[in-house]
Amino acid sequence: MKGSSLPIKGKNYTASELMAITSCKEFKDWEVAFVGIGIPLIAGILAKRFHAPNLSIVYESGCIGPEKLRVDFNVGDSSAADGALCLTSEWHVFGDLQRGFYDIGVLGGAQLDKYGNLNTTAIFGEGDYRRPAVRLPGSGGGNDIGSSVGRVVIMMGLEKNRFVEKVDFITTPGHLDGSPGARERAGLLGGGPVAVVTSKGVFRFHPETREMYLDTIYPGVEVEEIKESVGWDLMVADDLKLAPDPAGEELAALRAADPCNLIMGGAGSRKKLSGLEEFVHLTLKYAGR
Amino acid sequence: MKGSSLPIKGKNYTASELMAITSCKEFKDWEVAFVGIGIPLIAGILAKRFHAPNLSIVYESGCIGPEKLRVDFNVGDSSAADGALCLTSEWHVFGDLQRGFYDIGVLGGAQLDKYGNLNTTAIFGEGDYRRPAVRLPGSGGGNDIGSSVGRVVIMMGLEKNRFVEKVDFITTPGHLDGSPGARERAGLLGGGPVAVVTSKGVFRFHPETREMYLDTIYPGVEVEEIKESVGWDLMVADDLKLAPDPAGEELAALRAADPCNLIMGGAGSRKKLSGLEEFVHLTLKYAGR
Amino acid sequence: MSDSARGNKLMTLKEAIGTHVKSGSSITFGGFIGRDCLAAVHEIIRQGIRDLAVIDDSKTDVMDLLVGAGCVRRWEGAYLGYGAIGLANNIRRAVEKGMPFPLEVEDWSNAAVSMRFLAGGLNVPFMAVRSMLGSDIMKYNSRVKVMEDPYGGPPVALVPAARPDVAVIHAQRADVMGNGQVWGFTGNDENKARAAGRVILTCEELVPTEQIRRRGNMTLIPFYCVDAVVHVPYGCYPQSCYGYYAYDVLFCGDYHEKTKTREGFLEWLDHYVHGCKDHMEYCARVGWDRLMSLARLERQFNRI
Amino acid sequence: MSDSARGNKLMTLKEAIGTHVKSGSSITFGGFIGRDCLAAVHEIIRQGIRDLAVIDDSKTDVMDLLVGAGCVRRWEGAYLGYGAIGLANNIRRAVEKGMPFPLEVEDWSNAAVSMRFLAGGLNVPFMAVRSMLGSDIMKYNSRVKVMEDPYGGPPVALVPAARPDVAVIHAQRADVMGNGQVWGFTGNDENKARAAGRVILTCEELVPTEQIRRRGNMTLIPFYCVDAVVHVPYGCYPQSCYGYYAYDVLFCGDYHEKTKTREGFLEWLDHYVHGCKDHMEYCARVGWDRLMSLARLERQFNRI
Repeated sequence: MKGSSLPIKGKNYTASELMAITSCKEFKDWEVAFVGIGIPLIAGILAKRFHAPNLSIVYESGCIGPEKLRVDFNVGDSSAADGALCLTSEWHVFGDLQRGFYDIGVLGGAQLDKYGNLNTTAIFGEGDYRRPAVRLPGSGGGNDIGSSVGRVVIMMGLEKNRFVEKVDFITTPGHLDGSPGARERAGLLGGGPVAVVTSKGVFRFHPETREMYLDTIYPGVEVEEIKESVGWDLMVADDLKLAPDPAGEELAALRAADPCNLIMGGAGSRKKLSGLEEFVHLTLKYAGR
Repeated sequence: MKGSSLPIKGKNYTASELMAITSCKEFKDWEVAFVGIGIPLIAGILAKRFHAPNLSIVYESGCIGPEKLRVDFNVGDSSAADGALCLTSEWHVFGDLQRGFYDIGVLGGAQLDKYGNLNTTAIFGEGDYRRPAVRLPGSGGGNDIGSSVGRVVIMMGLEKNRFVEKVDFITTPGHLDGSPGARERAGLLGGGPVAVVTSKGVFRFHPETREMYLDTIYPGVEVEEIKESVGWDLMVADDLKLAPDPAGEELAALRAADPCNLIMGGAGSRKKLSGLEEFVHLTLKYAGR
Repeated sequence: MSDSARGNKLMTLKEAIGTHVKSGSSITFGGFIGRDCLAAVHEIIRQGIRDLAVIDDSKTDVMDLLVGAGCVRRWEGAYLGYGAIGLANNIRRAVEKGMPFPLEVEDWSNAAVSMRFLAGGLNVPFMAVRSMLGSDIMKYNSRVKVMEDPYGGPPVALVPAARPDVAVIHAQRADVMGNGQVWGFTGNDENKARAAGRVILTCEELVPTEQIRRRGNMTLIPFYCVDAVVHVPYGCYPQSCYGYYAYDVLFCGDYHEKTKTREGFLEWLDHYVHGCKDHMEYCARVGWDRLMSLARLERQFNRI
Repeated sequence: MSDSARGNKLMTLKEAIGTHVKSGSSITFGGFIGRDCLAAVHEIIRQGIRDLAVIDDSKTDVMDLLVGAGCVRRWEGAYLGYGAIGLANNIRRAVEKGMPFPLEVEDWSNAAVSMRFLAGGLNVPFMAVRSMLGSDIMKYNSRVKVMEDPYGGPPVALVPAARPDVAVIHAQRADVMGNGQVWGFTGNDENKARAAGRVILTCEELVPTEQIRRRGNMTLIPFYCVDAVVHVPYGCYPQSCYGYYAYDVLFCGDYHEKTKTREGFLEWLDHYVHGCKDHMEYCARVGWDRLMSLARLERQFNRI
C-alpha cells in the first residue's frame, strides 16, 4: 500500500508513519512473516530493528529471511534476496505457507467488511465483475496468505466507502459470515485476521462474534469521525486505547529505512530526487555500503 | 544387473560383454537415456564413446547428463553427478520422464513374459506376494520408466524359468495383454519395450501381435537351446541375424570403463583386488586424473 | 529437431520470437517481476503479434505493456498492479473501458497459478490446493473445483494444469545447448519451462557448457526443455536481475505517471519500443551510464 | 519451541535420535543411496528402537541394517536391492522367512513415492501420477486409486500424501539454526523435510549463518522445517557424500557377502554397531586412512 505525507496535526509524524510503527508491534521475535510491499514491509523492517531482531521475512518470489539492507519496491525486486537464508521457488514458498510454517501475514486492500473479508479484485460501482468501475490488481498472494497463514494483520487507510457492510468481491477470506467454524468448514487452515491497522486507529475482532471493533484510536482523532467512515454500526471497546506517540528513534529508523521516502512519500518524493545517482547514493548510504 | 565372467567358447569375450556391446547400439546420438546400474550403464558409456557422443544419461537420484568419468555402482553414487549438466531432484527427473523428455530406458528383470511385461518384485514359488519364495528389490524407478519413457530396451540373462508364459507379478508394464492399444487404455504414455538383449541373443516385438520373437542370435548359440529356455512357443525371424563379434576397440573400451571388472566380474573380481588403494588407483587412472 | 539444432539453439531475439510466438498463442513469462524479460515483450510488440492468452502469476510490467499495445486477448493470472507505486493504467483502461481492446480476465491466486504450472510441468491434469476456498474467486472461476478428499480429509480445491504454447524465461547464464542457470529467487520458472510447449531461454551471459558443468546445481532449466537460446544483456530492465543490475524505480515511476493517459502511453511506446529497432537501441536510449549505475548498485549486494 | 531452541538446534546424534525417534514412529531418510545417513541408522539400532514404519524410495543400506537388527515393522517403498551387487539379504530373510521378524511390505514405484512426499510437503492430500497403471502394484496396493480426470483427460493414478513422524536428512552443510545446504543430486529431500512432523538434520560441516547467507540458493532445507541439527562427519559411510567422500564399494561388497547368513550379519552388527559406542568409534574401526582415501578420490571429481 502507498503512504501519505501529511503530518497529523500538532505532531511530527504522519498517519502513515504511525500506521507502520503501530503495526510493527504485531510481529514477535523468531516469527516467520509474509509481508506485502509498502508500509507492511517498513513495519517488518522496524520490528527487526527493535523488538524482533530474529524475525524472518518471506517473499512469494522465493526469498526466505533476507537481511533487510534495502527497501523493496516490489516483491520481485532483487533486494528481496539480499543475504537471504534460503533462495528458492515461488511454489515452495506457497507450499510452506500451506504447510503451516508461516506465523503472520500483513495485507492491504481496497474494501473491507466487518468480518475482515478483503477485496483487492474490483470495485463494481455501476458495473460488475466483468466491467467494473475500478479494476484492482487481484489476489496476488493475498488470498493464499489470508487462507493459510497463522494470523493476519490488515493495513488500510480509513476512508469512506472502503470499510463497507459487504465487499463487492471477497478476494481474501476473513472470518467469512462470522459464524462459528466458518473458516474450518470452508477448508481454510489459517487463523484469519486479528487486527486492522488504519490511518486513524486500530481495529480488532470480537472473540465470539468475530466482528471488527475499534480497539485503539490515534492522537487527535475523534471516535465519531471513525464511525462516519465505517459502513456499519461500529462497536467500540469499553477500554478504548490511545495510540502512543512513536519514539524518536522509531521515527528515525523508519525514515532511514525508506531513505528516498519513496514508500511513505510516493510520487511526490520521487520528483524531489535529483536523479538515479542520488537514489543509488542514498540506498548505499543506508545499507552502509 | 550383474555380469558373468565366462567367455563364450572359442571367443575372446564373455556373453555379458557381447550383451553390453550389442545393446549399446540401441542408443542414438543426442538422445536422453534413463539407464539402470550394471551392464546397461556400461552400454550407455560405450555408446557415448563411439556412435552417440552426445547421449545424455539421466539418473533417478537427480543427475542429468554427467560426464562418465567413473563407473557407478549404484544410482545414488556421487559418481553419477560428475560434471553433470544439471543436478536436481528425484521428483523432477520423474516429472520430466512423465513429461516425455526421455527417449530410451534400459531395464533388467527377473521374470519376463512374451509381451515384455517385467517382474522385479517377487518370485512366488510355493508362496505368494506376501510370503514369496524370493523377494526381489521391487519396482524402484522401473515401473515409471516402463510406463513413460519413449522406448524400452530390456536386458536379461537367458535362463530357464525367467522367460515365462505369465510372470508372477507385473512390476513394469510391457505390452500388457498384447491387444491393440492396451497401453493407451491403461493410461500409459510411453511406447513400451522394443528389444530384449539377452546372454544368447536379441529379441524384438512383432508390430501386429506385440509378441517377442528371436531377431538375432549370438555366435556359438543354437536356436533350439534358446527355445528350450523360453516358456512359450517362440517365434523366430525368417531372416534370423547372427550378432557380429565385437570390435577389438569396443572390447577395450568396455573393459576400461569397468577398470576393476566389478560390474562384469562381480564378487570374484572384488576379491582379486588388493584393497581400496588399488580401487582408487585404477579409478583415477581410467578417469585420467 | 535436427542434431545440429539440438547442439546449438542460439538465435537472435527477433528470430526466436518470430519462430515461436504466434498471434493467438498462449504464453507465460519467467521471473517474478524481477527477472521478467522485458526485452522479449518489446520484440513481441514490434512484431505486431496479437490475441495472446497470457497465463501467469504476478506480471504487471509485461502485461501493462502488452495490453496497452493491443497484443493480449485474455489474462489467466493473479496480480496486475504496481505494489507501492499504484494500479496498472493500461490494464484498468482495457478492463474498465475496453481500450484499446477488452481484456478477458480469469482470476486466480498466486498459489493456484503456481500449482497449475507444477501440474503442467509434471504432465498431470490437476493439483490440489487449499487456497481460494470460501472466496469469490471460485464464484467467478468455474475451473476451480472443490473436491472431497478420497483419503478422508477435508475438501480441497482442484486447479487444472497450465500448458501454455510458449514460455519466455530469462536466466543469468545459459549455454547454446539450452541449459539455464538461475541465481536468486526462482519463481515458478522450473515448472513453466517444463509446462510450456516451447521455451525461449534468454540470458544475461552466454557461457561454455564446461562452465555449466562446474555448477550443475545452478541449472534450473535443463537443455531438453529449451527450443531457443538468446543472449540479451540487460534484458529485464527496468526490472532487476539478481547479481547483475538493480530495479530502476524511478524509470518505472515515470512510466506509471506517463501511462495515466492513453496518449502518454502511446508516446512512451513510440519512444522506447517502436522507436528502437532492437534491444541494443533501447539500452542506448535508456542510457548505458544509467544501466552501469544499476549494475554497480546491485553488485554491492549480490554477486554471482 | 523456545526462542533459544529456535536459535540453536544443535544436539548430539544420541540426543537427537533419543528425542525424536520413538518405537512405533513412521520415518523417512534423506539422500538417495548416496547421502543416506548411516550413522543415524546405527544410533537407532544402538538405542533399540522397534516397530518403525519406514516410508521411502530406494533405501537398501538403511533398510537392510534396520530390518536385520529387528527395528522395522513395515516398509512403504519402491526399491530394496544392491543394484550391481545383488539382493538385500536381511530383507529377503524377513519377507521370505519372517526372520528376525516378518516385514509388512507395501510396494510403490519411485515416482509414486516421490509424488507422495511432494504432496506431504505441500500439505495436500494426494497427487496424480501416470505410473503403476496396468501393473500389479495397483492390484496389491489399494491406496493407489485410479481417477477419472475432471478436466476431461485420460485416467490417472492418485497416491496419498506421505506424512512420516520423522525425517533424518544429511546435508553437506548446515548452521545451528537448521538451514541445510545440499550439493549434488537432491533426491526427494526438500519434500521429505517438509512432509515430516519432525526433522533431524545431520551434516558433514557446521558453518556460521553468514556462510549460509552467502549462498542462499544452496539452502535446500530452510530452518523452519528443522528440529535438531547434528554434526556427523563421514555420516554416510560406506555410501558416498557428494564433494566429501566416494562410495566404498569394497566395504559394501564385503557386507553383502557377510550378510548371506543371519549369523554373519549379527557378527557384522556386533563389530560395527553394538561394538562402537558412537559414530567416531565406527569411523576409527573402519579406519581413518580408508576414509581419507575416499575423500581424496571424491575431491578429484567433485569439490564444493
